[in-house]
Amino acid sequence: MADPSLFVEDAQSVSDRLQAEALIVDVDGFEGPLDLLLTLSRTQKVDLRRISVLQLAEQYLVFVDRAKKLRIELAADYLVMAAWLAFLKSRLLLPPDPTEDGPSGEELAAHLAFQLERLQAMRESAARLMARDQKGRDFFVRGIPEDVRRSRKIQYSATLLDLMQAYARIRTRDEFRPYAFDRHHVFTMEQALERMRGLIGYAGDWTDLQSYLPDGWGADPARRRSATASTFAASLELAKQGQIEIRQSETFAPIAIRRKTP
Amino acid sequence: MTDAADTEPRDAEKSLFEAPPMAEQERMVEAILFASADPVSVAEMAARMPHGCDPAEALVYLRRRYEGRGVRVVKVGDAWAIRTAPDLGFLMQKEIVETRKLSRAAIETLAIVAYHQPVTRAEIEEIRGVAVSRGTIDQLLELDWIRFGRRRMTPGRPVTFVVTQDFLDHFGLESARDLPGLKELRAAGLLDSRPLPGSGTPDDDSEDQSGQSELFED
Amino acid sequence: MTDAADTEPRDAEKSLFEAPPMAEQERMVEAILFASADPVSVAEMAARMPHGCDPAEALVYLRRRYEGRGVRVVKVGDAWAIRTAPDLGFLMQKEIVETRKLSRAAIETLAIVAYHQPVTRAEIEEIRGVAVSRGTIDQLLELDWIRFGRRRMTPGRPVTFVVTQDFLDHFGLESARDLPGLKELRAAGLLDSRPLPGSGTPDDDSEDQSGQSELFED
Repeated sequence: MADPSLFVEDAQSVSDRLQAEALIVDVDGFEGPLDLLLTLSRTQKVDLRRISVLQLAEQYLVFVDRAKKLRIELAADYLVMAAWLAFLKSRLLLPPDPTEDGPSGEELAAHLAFQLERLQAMRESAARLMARDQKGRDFFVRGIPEDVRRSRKIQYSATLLDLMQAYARIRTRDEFRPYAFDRHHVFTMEQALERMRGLIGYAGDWTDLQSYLPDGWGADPARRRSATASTFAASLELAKQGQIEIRQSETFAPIAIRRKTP
Repeated sequence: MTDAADTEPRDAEKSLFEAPPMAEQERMVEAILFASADPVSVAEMAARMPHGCDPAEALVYLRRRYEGRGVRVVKVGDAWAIRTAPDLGFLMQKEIVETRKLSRAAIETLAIVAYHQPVTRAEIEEIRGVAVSRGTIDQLLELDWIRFGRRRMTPGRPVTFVVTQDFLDHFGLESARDLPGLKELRAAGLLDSRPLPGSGTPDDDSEDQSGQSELFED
Repeated sequence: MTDAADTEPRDAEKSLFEAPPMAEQERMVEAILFASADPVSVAEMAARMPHGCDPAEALVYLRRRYEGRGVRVVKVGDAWAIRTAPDLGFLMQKEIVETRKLSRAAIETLAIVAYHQPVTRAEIEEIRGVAVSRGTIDQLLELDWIRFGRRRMTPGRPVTFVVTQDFLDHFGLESARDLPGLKELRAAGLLDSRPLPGSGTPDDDSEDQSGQSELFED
């Protein structure tokens, strides 16, 4: 593709010339300007830390120039790098202008050298990594793994009390629902008395008076107040009649009642 | 076969391709058995190991080495494999125990079955006042707390549900008849949430009461 | 369990909660590690072993026991695994799974993530000097060798990449600290993030410099 005669005047040595030629032929093989710069830097045959960035910039610019002459279309990033290196070159060659801001040519050059050294280091590290013993190639995992059975055990918790409460809930709902809908928010003492009479037969032990409130009267504050008052009044009436005993351990403590044993 | 015929070159070969020491062969067998996806026959081991190796002998040592360990070298047909020691099988199980509260629908359905058994689905729905989902029944069946009873001898011959022995065990009951307060509730014609008199021990009563007051709150 | 219950209640309790002897725990860890193709964390071992076991201690013994054998007990991140000894890889030709060949871009990107983690895509591109194609990152994510790390607290809150336990397992590394040549690279300043002079904000970079350097501090 490239005619070597074109480069004779520029080439510093046969090997350089051959390399430059190879570079142009392989331009698609480079992974961008930094990769190309790293390859060019090898011609200097020195430690990357001691590389001459000026020389490298010149090599790169020559490369781009040749590519143009050969009408090889370079990607935009190669041209951007060329422009930047031309700027760097001028900075490096001209004496520093004290009026000018920004980093010095040396600082920029040092940074480029750092970038090249870092890329080179990463490439070597990648190679060392891939050279390690690898799973499935050099060392192996268990060939017959045993499945760990993931038995998800769901325990449902339900107690006898849950069961009884559930049943009581169903039955009381049936019996007291009509009251909740038919009456207003007043639970009369007559109603309470009637209700208590039916129940105290079972109240053998101290029972919180609150538990005598009819179902459906506990949630709404107004209804609860009414039911509490009437139930309390009814319990007083029953105590007066000698049917029950009332107990309250201290002020505002729960009031408990139980059937009076004859 | 051919090398058995002429012994001379065999000796020469022997020195060139001397088999590795037995300890090394044992390592090789160990690695092969560990990594192979299937049990490996002695012939196959020999084919994979360097010339002159005796995997059968190496196996004897390896097998002995693993005696009493967490894994064992076992024979599978005419091949060999490494397997977990049978007494440690329980380690291959990761149990995730989740405790969940039984849904309200489930506990209510269960209560109805317990109190009214044998009971049909239609009857459960009548008592609860809402339809009983298939999932609820399935869950209780799966928990082994209810089971199918005899079919009711009514039109359609619906299946009935009864509670199981597991149910009784779980709730600490001798029989469903022992359900606290069932008899009393019936006798009083009052199936509501009062403390159930005379049911169980006095201790139970006090427990009931704490529960009962909760009933009014929800 | 049942025979323990027969003895004095205190003894029963003791035997129930007392951990098995260390030799037995070692067997258990051995069985668990043998059974799994993937590394198992100490926490998971503890969860599967009886109450009171100390798998970390058992591992010390087990690791020693397998020194020089055909298989080895290796540490992978905070988990453990049994792997064949690398010098015996030649026996396992049959088990080799042909893996997709990684592109040079993918290999370099992987190395950059490993050595510079957590690292953003922009940083990878800066180091390589070219754009990182979507496919490269995807391939490494798919292999489960890299994963997303925490977002960087810089403008745009870019995502970062870090290597995974699978990566460590694949390359036989105990931790990312054991990457070959890591200390030298760090000492040479080649893992620092240095912006182009006169560009970038120095504040961002101080954060960038965490990363692998963090690994040395904890």
